[in-house]
Amino acid sequence: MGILENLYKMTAIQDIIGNPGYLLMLAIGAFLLYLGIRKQYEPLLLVPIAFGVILANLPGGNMGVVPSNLIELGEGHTKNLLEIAHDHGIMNFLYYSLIKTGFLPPIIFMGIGALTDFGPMLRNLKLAFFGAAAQLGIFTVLISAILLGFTAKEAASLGIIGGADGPTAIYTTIKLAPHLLGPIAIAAYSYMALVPVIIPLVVRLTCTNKELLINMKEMDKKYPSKVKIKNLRAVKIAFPIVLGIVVSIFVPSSVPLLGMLLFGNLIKEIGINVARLTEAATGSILNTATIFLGLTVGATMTAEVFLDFKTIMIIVGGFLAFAISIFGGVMAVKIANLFNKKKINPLIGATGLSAVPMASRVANDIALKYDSSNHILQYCMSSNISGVIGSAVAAGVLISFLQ
Amino acid sequence: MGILENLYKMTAIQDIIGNPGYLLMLAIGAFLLYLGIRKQYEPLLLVPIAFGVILANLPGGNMGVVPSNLIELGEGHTKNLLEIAHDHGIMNFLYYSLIKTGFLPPIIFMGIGALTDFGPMLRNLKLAFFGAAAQLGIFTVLISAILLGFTAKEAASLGIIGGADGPTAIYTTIKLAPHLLGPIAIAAYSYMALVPVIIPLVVRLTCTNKELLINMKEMDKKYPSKVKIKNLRAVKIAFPIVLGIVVSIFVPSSVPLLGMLLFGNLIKEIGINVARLTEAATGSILNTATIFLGLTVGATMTAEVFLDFKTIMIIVGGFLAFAISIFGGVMAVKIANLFNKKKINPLIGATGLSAVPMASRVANDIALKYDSSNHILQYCMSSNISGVIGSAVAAGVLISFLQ
Amino acid sequence: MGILENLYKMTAIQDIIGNPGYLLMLAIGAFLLYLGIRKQYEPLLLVPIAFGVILANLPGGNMGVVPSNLIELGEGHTKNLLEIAHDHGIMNFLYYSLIKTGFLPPIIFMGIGALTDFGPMLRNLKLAFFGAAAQLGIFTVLISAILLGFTAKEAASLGIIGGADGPTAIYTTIKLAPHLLGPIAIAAYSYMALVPVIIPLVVRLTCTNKELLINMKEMDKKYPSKVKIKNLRAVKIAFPIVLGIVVSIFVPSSVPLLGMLLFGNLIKEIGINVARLTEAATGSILNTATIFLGLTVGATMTAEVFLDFKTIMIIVGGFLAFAISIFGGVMAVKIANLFNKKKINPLIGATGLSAVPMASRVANDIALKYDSSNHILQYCMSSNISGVIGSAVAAGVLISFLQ
Amino acid sequence: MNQMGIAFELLGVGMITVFVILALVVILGNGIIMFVNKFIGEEPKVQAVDSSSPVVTINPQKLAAIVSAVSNVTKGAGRVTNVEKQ
Amino acid sequence: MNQMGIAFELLGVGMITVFVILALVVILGNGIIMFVNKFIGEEPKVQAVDSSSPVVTINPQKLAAIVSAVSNVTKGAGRVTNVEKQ
Amino acid sequence: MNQMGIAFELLGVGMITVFVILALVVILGNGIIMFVNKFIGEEPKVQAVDSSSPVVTINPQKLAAIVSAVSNVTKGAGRVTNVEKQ
Ligand code: NA
Ligand code: NA
Ligand code: NA
Repeated sequence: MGILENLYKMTAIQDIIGNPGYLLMLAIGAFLLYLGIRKQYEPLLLVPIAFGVILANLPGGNMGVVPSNLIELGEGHTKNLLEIAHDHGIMNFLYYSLIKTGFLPPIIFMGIGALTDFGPMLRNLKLAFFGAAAQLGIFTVLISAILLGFTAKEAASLGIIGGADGPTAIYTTIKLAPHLLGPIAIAAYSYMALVPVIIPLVVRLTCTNKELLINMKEMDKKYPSKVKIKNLRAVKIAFPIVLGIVVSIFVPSSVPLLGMLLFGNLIKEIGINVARLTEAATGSILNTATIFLGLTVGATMTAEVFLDFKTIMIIVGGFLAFAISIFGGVMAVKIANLFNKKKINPLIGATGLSAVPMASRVANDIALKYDSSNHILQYCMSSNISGVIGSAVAAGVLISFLQ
Repeated sequence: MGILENLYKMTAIQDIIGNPGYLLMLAIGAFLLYLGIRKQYEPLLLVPIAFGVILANLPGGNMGVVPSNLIELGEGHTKNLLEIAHDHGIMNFLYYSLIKTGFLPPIIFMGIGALTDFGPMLRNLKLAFFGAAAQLGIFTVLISAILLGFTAKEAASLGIIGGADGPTAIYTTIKLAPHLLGPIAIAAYSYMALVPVIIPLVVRLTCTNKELLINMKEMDKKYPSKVKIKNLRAVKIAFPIVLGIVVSIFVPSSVPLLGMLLFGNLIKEIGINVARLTEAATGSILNTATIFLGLTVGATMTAEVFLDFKTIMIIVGGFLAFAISIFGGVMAVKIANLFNKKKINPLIGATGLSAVPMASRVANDIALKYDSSNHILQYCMSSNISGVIGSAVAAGVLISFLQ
Repeated sequence: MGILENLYKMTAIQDIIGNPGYLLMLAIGAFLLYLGIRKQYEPLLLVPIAFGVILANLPGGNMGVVPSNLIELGEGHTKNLLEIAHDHGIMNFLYYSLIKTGFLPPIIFMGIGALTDFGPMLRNLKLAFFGAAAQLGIFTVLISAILLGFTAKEAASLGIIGGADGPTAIYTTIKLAPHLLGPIAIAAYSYMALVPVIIPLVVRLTCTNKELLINMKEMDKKYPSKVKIKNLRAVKIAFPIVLGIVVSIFVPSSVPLLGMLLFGNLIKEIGINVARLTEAATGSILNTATIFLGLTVGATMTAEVFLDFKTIMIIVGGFLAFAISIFGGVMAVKIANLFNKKKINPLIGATGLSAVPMASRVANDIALKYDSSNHILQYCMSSNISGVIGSAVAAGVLISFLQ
Repeated sequence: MNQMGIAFELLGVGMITVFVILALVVILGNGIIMFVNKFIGEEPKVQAVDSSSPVVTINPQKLAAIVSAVSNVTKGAGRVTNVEKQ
Repeated sequence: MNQMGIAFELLGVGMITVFVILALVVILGNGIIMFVNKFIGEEPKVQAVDSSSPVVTINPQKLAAIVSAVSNVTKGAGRVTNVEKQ
Repeated sequence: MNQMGIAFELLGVGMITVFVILALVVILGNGIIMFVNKFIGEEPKVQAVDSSSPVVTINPQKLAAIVSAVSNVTKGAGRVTNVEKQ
């Protein structure tokens, strides 16, 4: 009968039978939801990403992000947003206006900046240096990935997972290899959620008990630092301004990320006079950006794009990038300890990774397990926060050289 | 004198004299404001819509939505948003970016989902079935409208008013007959506000006293249901995920609406871990979307478009669609009662209409008038909420067959 | 060595050496930050503007707004937003979508309307008339600017600074002379912050002690007004509706600004039934708009555009426009006092400038210095608020005649 | 097909689909309940902080007092905005 | 017309318009007040909850106490953000 | 240059840049601290209202009471939403 036939045609049953990849993707979406909801792995991002995966893989729903060659018209021209919405639906409208333009990651950085307190870093400034060594995973995995057949741009996007910073990874990938956005974002946020597993693993393989017992507060008493901060508020206001200008002169392509991070931080530190702005940056703007970032990044993972050998390589490579970055931070501390009397606990190198503030909490827990009086959280936060700056700078270098 | 002449030319007095339709539209806008402010008919939507009507009909104000043929450039191309803003002002910029793209209704559905509690439905699942029968008005009015000379797309947009769901009606009309958006949105929201009048009217014409006295709690005691929910939270989290996937396979074109509704509901049920997202979805996003939806929908009602015979037909047809939907729900209960010992109060069919939660409150009041111990609110909420799903599915069918 | 050479090329050091204007602009940005943070000059706007200046002048950061001829493609066509984001970065994406379209100023006016209480004006309606005379600076500075070689459009944008209303100045400049947006916005907000200096200055030069001692409350007792407001709420709801319609008929081009101002005010006055909308208009929407308005307006001030003789003329002309507007208001009161027995304190003319509510506070302080019992705040608020309407109307006239 | 044909087909397809979907809602809902009952079981009693179900009751006047306190402290410039309708 | 002509015409048109509009503000305002006085009358005394005009006054320290309580309960992760400037 | 050449150059340029920048962070940070210590000096003791550091402590149950009061007054339609995570 005609009606039933038309009814059947309306459904997506035929599509799913024709491409069981859809079912696999739905299962992956459900698994990511499980990780986000039950395991509480970075739920703020993983839940929207997972739901985006599901929406994108409901055939006929018109909610999957289409490859950018369907948007390009040649000669540098593209469809406009009305045409994208009309031809490809609202998810592509959102993706191409908010993500492909590179808009949301700097906006999220503004919110993160307005939630970040540079105080712990300013009180232990020297430790900030270890945020540099913990970018090692980015560049070593980049080299490995090229060896394995990735293009330089793809390899850089894979490597940046080792920066352990979601928006930075997403921004870099948008600029260099947008077709890999889904798996790279998933890997970045998943491994950030797995920091309580990865840091202890690497630390156990690289550090001796004696090193892990180094007590930072005792070291501070023995070798007190000379600088006292008399006016923390003034320092905190001046710091993002000066840092922003100087860093930007050295790595101009990091301005969209670092500039917005420091702007967010500045309005936070100014305080009550611009509290309305800080409230918006950390509230409605950040939350709205998170929803749409998650859904659209998830929606890039259509069966056609995700079920690829590169996805597996990204998952493996992302893990290595994390591990090598932690290793780099630990080694830098060990080298510093060779030359200084004032010893540093290598856990403070491990937190140079970033993944603020979870890495610091994990490191603190390890330290307390070895010596229940060795509270190192405040020290860890210094390299931890500087690790955010470090990976944004690394991203700037990659974009500047490869774009 | 030259100055006074130029001054007169600057005013809109000449335009208003030339087309008194403007004054009529301003009066209609004022009347809608009266309904929204004084009569408190769905003020959250009617006030912005009414103000949009006024703004659009101030000649020279450049705030009326222009027909889409002024936006189209041929060959599937349209003006871009900068060109629209430049040529037609900010209201068209908003309308074409937020409404014509189909963006806002799913966003509002996300907020509604995050405000909806599926609990009452899950506790009385069987009653959810009556949300299906109460879509009857949609399809019968569609047929009548075609008989009266509407095109199929226009008739479907008219019929969907009988789904008693504002965003669904707007979404369907955007997709099928955007030139009728204004009157259809007004009719949908006005009749939703008139539910306390329409439901008693239809119920009085179709139900006997004996039926209205059916006491649901006593029935539950006599014929207890076997299923107990041991872990409501887990059920509430699984429900939107499973439902979303299964419904989407059957009616893919309902994904933008239902998918976002269920995403909103999911983040609500996950709770504290993603509370930031829920807060944004139900707060700043929903409120902002409501303001711009209202203003732009109102601004589609320029004198040229609104003062048309079709507007009157939409007002009449919309009422019929509502009434027939309620009738359908009531009849479905009556039929079910023929075959079951466990009788159901027909008011629970009437609330299948949707218009959550007002329909349930109205039905509960009627029941209490007949028997002051017959609290049926929780039962009504089941069919009431399922009526939202029902009309979104009906919209999906219409869009899928007619677009 | 190749690496170091490439490293150097990546930095912006060469650019800064090549064009020391960048350093000057960074210093100007830092100075504006100093004004906003330390001097607390309109920090909500000046801090984002200042940061925008800094971001725009970090060479290679790609955060400066480019001239619109880089966006135009000829024949009324422009690049679309994706192309703008791709070619010129996110700051241009924001500027061209939010500012060049004329979108944000009306949105900010909606928020201001929802924060404005017309009550004081309604209680002293006659004083509202003095908001007209205080627009004198707009048109006199316009004439002077043309004499000094500005085009009519540029001169109008310069003159509108004398309206002492940030969003109005920005909206007018967007429509008439967008290349001057940066300095005009800076001048408007800076002089608004300097109202505590400018008003006393002009008042001292134009008013006698006897005039400043006129006691408004005693005058009210001597010559009581006849009208009593029985139902303030109803009046406050009707006022924005009626005013909006009537003003729009006379000055249609003021609709985007005044219409949104009055819509915001209407939802505020309706109260609890639409509180969600008011909350959005005064909260997330207004705050978000302020951040992006500030950053993008700041980002228009690239070294190439800002370091121009016109900038100095704008700074001088803006001051004159403020001073002449205050003078106009004062003179209007003096003239009115010639013909009426009920004398008016000329400070109430001075506040016709607008710059709500700071102008009123300053005027009240001056009055109290002369007579510590002469509280005139409520009276000042009447002309102060009407000054907002006055400058929006003046902007409408300018746009209507010159665009 | 002519317009009326489409209209009647839509009546058929539409109502069938809606009935099928809402039947699925009932079936899936029951399925989920039974699955959860069997494999996940009872909700743990001690829950995370649930701000939507406070346990202590208090004199409503205290709320007015709070609002008032906010107003006093901020000299009229602040107000409690977020007792929002849900 | 030359630029100066436009400028002087704008001075005339602009100031006339502004004066006319603000005269209309006065006239319409008075008209609305009189219309409301005559046809709508007194505002009902018992109003809906008006959160912007609290009646009870309280020691401002209580606000600090509330903020503190929030801070305690949420272990430093929460804070009262919405005592916002209006 | 071939891909591997680029890769190794990026390793060099990237790590050098990151080290240089974080060295600058340390240097600039110390510079700012010293500048502020010398030219701006101590923070004034009596500060503007700082809502993030309340001084009075209170029984956490009072918070529940407040939430409850809000709930009571608004008959379930309102809730305290803004004890937000930071
Ligand atoms: Na990092
Ligand atoms: Na319905
Ligand atoms: Na003014």
